Amino acid sequence: MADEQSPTGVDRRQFLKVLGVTGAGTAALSGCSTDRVAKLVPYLVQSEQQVPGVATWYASTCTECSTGCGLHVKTRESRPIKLEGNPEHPVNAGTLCSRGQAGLQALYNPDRLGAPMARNAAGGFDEITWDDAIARLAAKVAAAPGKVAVLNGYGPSTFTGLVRYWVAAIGGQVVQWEPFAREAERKANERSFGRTDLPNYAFGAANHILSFGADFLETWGPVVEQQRGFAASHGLHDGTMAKHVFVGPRMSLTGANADEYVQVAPGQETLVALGIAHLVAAKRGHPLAGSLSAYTPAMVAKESGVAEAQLTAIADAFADAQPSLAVAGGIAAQHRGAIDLCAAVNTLNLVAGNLGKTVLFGAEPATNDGYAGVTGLFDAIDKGQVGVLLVHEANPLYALPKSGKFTERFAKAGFKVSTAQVLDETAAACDLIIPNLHALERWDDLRPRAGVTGLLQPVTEPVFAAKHTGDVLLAVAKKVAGPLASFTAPTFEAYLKAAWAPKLIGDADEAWRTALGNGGVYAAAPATAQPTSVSGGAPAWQAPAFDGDGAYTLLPYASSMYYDGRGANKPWLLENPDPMTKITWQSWVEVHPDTAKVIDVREGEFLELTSPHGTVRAQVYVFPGVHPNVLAMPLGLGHTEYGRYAKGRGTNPLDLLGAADGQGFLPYVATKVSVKTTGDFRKVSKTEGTTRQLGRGIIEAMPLAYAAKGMTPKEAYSAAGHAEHEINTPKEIEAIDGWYEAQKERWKLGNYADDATPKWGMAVDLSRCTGCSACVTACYAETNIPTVGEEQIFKGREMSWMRIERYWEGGTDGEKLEARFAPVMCQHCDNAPCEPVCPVYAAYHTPDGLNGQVYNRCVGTRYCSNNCPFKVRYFNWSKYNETAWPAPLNLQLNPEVTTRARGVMEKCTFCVQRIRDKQNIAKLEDRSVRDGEILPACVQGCPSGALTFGNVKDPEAAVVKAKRDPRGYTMLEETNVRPAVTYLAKVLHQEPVTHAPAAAGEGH
Amino acid sequence: MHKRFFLGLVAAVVVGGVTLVPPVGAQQATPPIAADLTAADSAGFKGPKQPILFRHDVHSGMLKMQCQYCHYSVGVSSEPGIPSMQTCMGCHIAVGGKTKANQVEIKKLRDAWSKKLPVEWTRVHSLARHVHFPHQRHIKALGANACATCHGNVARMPQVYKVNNVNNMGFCISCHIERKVSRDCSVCHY
Amino acid sequence: MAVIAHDPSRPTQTHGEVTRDVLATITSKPTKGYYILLGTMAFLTAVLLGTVTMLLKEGLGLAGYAPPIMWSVYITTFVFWVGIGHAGTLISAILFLFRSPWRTAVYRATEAMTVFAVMTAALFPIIHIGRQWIFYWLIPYPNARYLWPNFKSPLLWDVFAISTYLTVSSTFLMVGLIPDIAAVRDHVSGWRKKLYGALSLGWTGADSQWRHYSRAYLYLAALATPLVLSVHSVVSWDFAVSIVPGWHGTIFAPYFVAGAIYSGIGMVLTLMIPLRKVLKVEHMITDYHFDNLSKLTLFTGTILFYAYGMEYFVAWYSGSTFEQTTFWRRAFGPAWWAGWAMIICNAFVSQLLWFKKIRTNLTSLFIISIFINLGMWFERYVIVTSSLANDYIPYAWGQINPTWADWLILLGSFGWFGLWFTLFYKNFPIVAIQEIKEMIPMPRRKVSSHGGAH
Amino acid sequence: MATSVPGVLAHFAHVDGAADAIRELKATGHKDLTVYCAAHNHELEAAIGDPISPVRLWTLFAGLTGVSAGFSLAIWMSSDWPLLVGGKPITAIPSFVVIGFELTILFGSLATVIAVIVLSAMKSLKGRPYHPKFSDDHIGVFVPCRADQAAAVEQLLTGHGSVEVTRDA
Repeated sequence: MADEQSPTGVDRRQFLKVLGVTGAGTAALSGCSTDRVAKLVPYLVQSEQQVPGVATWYASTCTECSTGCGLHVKTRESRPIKLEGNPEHPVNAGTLCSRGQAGLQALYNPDRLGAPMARNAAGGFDEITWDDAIARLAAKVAAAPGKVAVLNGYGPSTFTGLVRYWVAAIGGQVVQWEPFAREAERKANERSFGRTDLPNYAFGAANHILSFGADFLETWGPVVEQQRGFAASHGLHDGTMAKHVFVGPRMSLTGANADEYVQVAPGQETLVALGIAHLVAAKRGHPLAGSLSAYTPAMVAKESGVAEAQLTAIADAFADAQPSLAVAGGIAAQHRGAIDLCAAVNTLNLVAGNLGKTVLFGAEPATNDGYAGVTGLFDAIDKGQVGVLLVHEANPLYALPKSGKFTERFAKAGFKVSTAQVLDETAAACDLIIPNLHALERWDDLRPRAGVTGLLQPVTEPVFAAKHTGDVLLAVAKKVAGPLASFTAPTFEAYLKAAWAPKLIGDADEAWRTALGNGGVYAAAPATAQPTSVSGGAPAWQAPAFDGDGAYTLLPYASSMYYDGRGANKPWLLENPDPMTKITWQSWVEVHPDTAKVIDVREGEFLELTSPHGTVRAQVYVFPGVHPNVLAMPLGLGHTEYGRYAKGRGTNPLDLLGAADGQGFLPYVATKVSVKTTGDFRKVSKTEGTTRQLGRGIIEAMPLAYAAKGMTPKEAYSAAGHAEHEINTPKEIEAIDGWYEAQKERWKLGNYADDATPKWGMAVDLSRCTGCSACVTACYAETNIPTVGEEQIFKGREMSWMRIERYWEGGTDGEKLEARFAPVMCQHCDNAPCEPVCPVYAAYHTPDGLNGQVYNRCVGTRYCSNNCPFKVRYFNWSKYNETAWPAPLNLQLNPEVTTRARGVMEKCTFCVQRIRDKQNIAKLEDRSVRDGEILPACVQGCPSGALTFGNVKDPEAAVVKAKRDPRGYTMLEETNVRPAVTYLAKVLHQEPVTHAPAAAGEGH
Repeated sequence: MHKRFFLGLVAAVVVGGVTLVPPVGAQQATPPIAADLTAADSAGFKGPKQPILFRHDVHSGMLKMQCQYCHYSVGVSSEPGIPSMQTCMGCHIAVGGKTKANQVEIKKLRDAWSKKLPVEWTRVHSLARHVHFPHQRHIKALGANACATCHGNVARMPQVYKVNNVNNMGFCISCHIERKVSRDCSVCHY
Repeated sequence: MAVIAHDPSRPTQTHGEVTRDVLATITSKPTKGYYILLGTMAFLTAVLLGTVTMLLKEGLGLAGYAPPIMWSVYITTFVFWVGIGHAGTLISAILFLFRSPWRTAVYRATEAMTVFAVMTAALFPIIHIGRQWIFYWLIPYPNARYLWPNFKSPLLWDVFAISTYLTVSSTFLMVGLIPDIAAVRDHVSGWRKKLYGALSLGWTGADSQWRHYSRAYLYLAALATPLVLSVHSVVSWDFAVSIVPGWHGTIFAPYFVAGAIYSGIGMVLTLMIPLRKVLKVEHMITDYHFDNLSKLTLFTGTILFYAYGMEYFVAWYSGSTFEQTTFWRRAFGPAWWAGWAMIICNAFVSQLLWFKKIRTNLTSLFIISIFINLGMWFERYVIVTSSLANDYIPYAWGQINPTWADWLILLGSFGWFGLWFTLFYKNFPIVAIQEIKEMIPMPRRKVSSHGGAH
Repeated sequence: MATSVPGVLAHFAHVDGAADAIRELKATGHKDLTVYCAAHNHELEAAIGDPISPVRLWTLFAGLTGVSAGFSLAIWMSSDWPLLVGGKPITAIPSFVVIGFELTILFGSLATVIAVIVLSAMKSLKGRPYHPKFSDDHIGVFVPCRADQAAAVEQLLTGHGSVEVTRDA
């Protein structure tokens, strides 16, 4: 085979040898082709955990960010093929975000390093043996007592403990650091409550949520947990729902999910927070009211431009809703006034009486040294105090702004070692790279919060010949001896188990196995005293300072896919469109439509942004949700290293930022930029055609008042003073129904005769869906959807079976801007228009109500797609199945799902493979499938539980209950295709407004 | 016989047709290196030569071993499973074979085991990738001794050979029609 | 036959001259120009085959397809060529039944055009599908899967319609050729005599042969007439039975048939105007014929004019926002130029033919015919792509830019068509000898006696 | 050329002459004439006066076979492996009309062509003289007759203006 040796030099022969995959296992890899597997290779010794053809699940912990969600790892023939949330785990309770699920593509990333690498004279790298690597490191460490530094990005854990003791023994410093460390909040908490840890926010309990730039649905804090909470309180439940107000300069995904989006210039959030705090305090007669009296609505309105009335209304609602919750922070709010902002919000929570109710301290062990820590380390390097620097799970040379000259300063460290799994910017600047094992290959644990300790266990043999950094440290300790002599554990596994022994109650082995099974030990956070007052009185507000005198404020924000940059090498995250802009594989600069007119640029043109600290070129995306005086750019791309997918892709807004600090955090929103048009144009690689619904009622929404009354969308529509829907008047529907029943009678033939067959259906609650796109990633992972890359996206050839459609409402002539989200997958219509047009029955209706697609029968006429009103069919234009998964990425493929060859149509199957699997199991157990037993990947993966799936013929099924909801409607009802997917209209927290009957903007 | 001809012809065409579908060679993972065994002299028995002349007729026929003893997962999984080297050695650690010929073959096994190398058996039956055949369902429906339905009477085969073209859809369908079970495409194709 | 006596089309010739002149087109030595033409066509055919090979190797990704636009240039060109075919059958069959004498001189050429056009069209559905190598799965044949094709699919109707059309029209052509081939046989020698002898199926023009032949020809015409009307109706249903706004129209069948004949006659003009010069048969194919062809063009063109108007009207009158949006964007959307190209080239240019001056001026007629070909290709392109580009779900809207793979195959198809046509007109009577003769009264002894013996 | 059928072959340049000759020959009891002409000519046809060709029956029956074949094919194949598409009935007659129609045309026209070949072949022209001029501008009339009748026939033919008479005996 051509690529016997994959580019990074891993020899898959070797790999699979250790893996001991059976013929069947390998057979399953290559999907829709009939090339025979010539050989059957038995296991030497049959693992009792693995039955060929049957998935084995292991519990583990996600390390893609510091949240530490619990994992259930699905493995087939010892290969992890999907990551799902661990239902036992208190943080994520069974679901995962896109970034977590994409962890698999870190495990199988083709650019992973397969051996230690040492810098050679030429400045390049040579592969060396592990013994050599350890020897070299030991020598350097022994030579630099007291001058050993470790920059550690891995969270509180036994490993981190080991690092601390190890460094303590040899002498030196350990710096805990990750880019998005929320330092401003810690500082604010220190100021307000005298503690630097972060509280846990009970979104589920809050009746009114007020967010000041905190993107709690995407990138700020434990997003999965917060989404679950948000859905619980903000989703419509027994006639009511929490209200969510978002204050900030850019409508992020969180902002788009707000019932009220208050747009203010960067820095003004503080003012609004104080203004509201003042009103709330006054209303609730809180003593602090006095000290806040300066911030009268009038004053705030004058300064921030937020109307007094609006301010008062929000404040009233906030004060009345008990308990409520105000949150602040996030990258997009990290301006120089960020500490004031967070302090102000602390005050607000205090006066609103939320402390201890929705703001719960004592959850998180404060262990992060933050930006101050890392800059301190670099100062130490400058002072020549660092002889050996070990960078673990961190990439400072990417995540720190260039203007800080960090690369140059880094070079001054004596001996630089990186444990990066992929050659990233920092590793490239090191003298020695000792690639760490991936989280799914190693023994480890992680303590994301007090009481919760997640375990990591190797669920597969190492895919690449990397080595656990813990083992390396211990090995080095043995070589160095002397001060490190006390580290006697033979392996890190042994060290870990030893560390755990005291924790295990009762029979140690038993307890250990249980812990492994549960993925860790979970206890409620120990009750700690909750603060009841803020020190330092009311914070004073002054407008934050900005570097430079450009016309526009630069607003870099954390991308929900690329995050702090570690997502940039994972095709799933690159191809899964950004929830707000729907752009893939790229970074961009968001320009407000009015501003675009002023600058005279259109979408796709390149702008040159210049700040006092640098200049970048970025592609324009005209975005109505951004403040007119602000240019917003996502972080995470613009890598100069980090593998084939990331290297040289997009631009990095950090190049425009100053490193100047003094406050203990990196002020992301602190530069003014001037813009220059370049005239260069390139198509924007977005998956979206048009941003408006054109009054087609694709995503219906209704005011809470009507929803509470139990109105249907149509009733709400009429109640709002619109003329009756012209299509499908009751008469028509009656006629159609009669016809439909008549048709049904004439199906009953062959497999269709049996009425007992189930009929699968789905319900989507749009009042819960936040548009986070986790379902999309789940779909990619489960059903072997190829990622096609930017060039194909330009032609609109993305293959994603499921897409989140985002439509804009209002935003023009004074109307308030709103976003609507809906997941759209194959609707499995009863009267599917795609079926009758297929000349070869490749598209047909299964007896259990699925809209079947038989890949191997498909000849590729593509008529089905033309005739699909939802456009949810995807065609293999080229040999995607040969290009999408460079080895070893292909090892992730799900053997249960045929990979589709060039020239065939594919689409959502409601995860028929999962349906058949459960049916097989049920059959063996002589029972029928239980409701809720079958979970399609998207349903399983939805953090806000917006999706329900089941047998619509079973009156007791959850899906049937959901479908009965009066808010239920089917998309494009007028086409009479009778989808099996019911959408429950989104509920708006707004007063019902009565329009004069007017046609929605049609036809242009 | 007319029909036979047709089926034959069409089957040929189909194979011709589908082999044109690009094999997913790029991601076809290579099976591990097998013990470097010389193909056994299969004494002119029918069927593909195997690295070790494993006598199904002896094990399954004379010794009356249950198929499930070696093909352990056939009742619970879509994959029937093939015996691990350990399973073979379970007996052959003791059983060395009576005749010279047998000893030669068993020695191959023992050598491979001592070298910790798996034996690369030549595949006799294999389904196209786009077909999902749940063995367990068929065992459940037809009983533990149903193997012969598709694989022929292996207990009489010195060396296993293909009795039915299991990769020919007609073979599956005719049986499904006969037994009045579902012919729905999505039962096997997804 | 009195009719013929007053027939302005009657060429002042004798049977002998007809035989001589027509055979001259075959027996005369091919000119250098002919070989150049032949070479060009062969080259373009090679281009076609080359591009198709690339598609087979790399997949349809090479073409400009941009979902949701899943059909584009190939289907457009398919409909285009099928349409071309229709003029031929119309002239040879329908006008035969209508006993319109002016068809005689041109029908052989147009019928040949029909066959080759359909042969060209038939390539495209195969080129267009994703897995070309299993196109035969659309044909109902007993197979190991016990599976049959789906007779509810309009695409299957197409398979039947096109294959029937190809069979019948080529049969029709060959039957008409038999007596002429016999004539050729009698006037050539050597291997050619053998060849044409075999092809003539022992035709001697004996009364026993004419007796059945003349009848059969009538029935063939009678069968071909509904067929030609049905074929493009079926093709139109490929679109009309869908639910795509802009396709889902009851007007489609007549609209497409009219368009087909319109485009076909456009192609006839493009071919015949130069051909009659090259073959020196101006005295047989005269202004009179072109005048009649132009009138037919004008008629069908006017029907198209109406159909276009009606499409837009219905879209507005339906009150369906989907239809309205589609047609709004067809005229003012990103692909407005194609939309207007179609309307101007077809609806408006055809109206010029009201003027006799233009009708009878071959130069202007030739230019117009080029416009017609262009316009009709664009009509299909617009109908196919612009309707798909923006249907129900705005989020999924798209735009398309055809690539070299699209254009080369379109170009190549002309080569493939041209190759066959060029070979044909040099080796077979391009003017129907026996039918012309049928129209020329034979010399009589008793001039007084009225012609005809009925 | 040696021919087995004895008789007289006459060339005519004038259609009325030929027609008259044919009528008179028939009147004088000459059967089984063969009349060659380069084009279908009603005047001659009338003179010969054969009944209308039975080709139409072939066309009719083939057409009927076609329509029934079309429908039965579609109906049987749809129900042989019933697959539900778009909520339509398994046997949806309206959509099978096209198939029925196309097969009608196909069978009909093929049968017609076959009919011409078969029917023409039924009357053997073996051994009857032919001349290339007949596919050009001459009408040929061949009268099978015994040697003793030949003279009379020749005279009759020349009487009607035959430009050339040859006797084959």
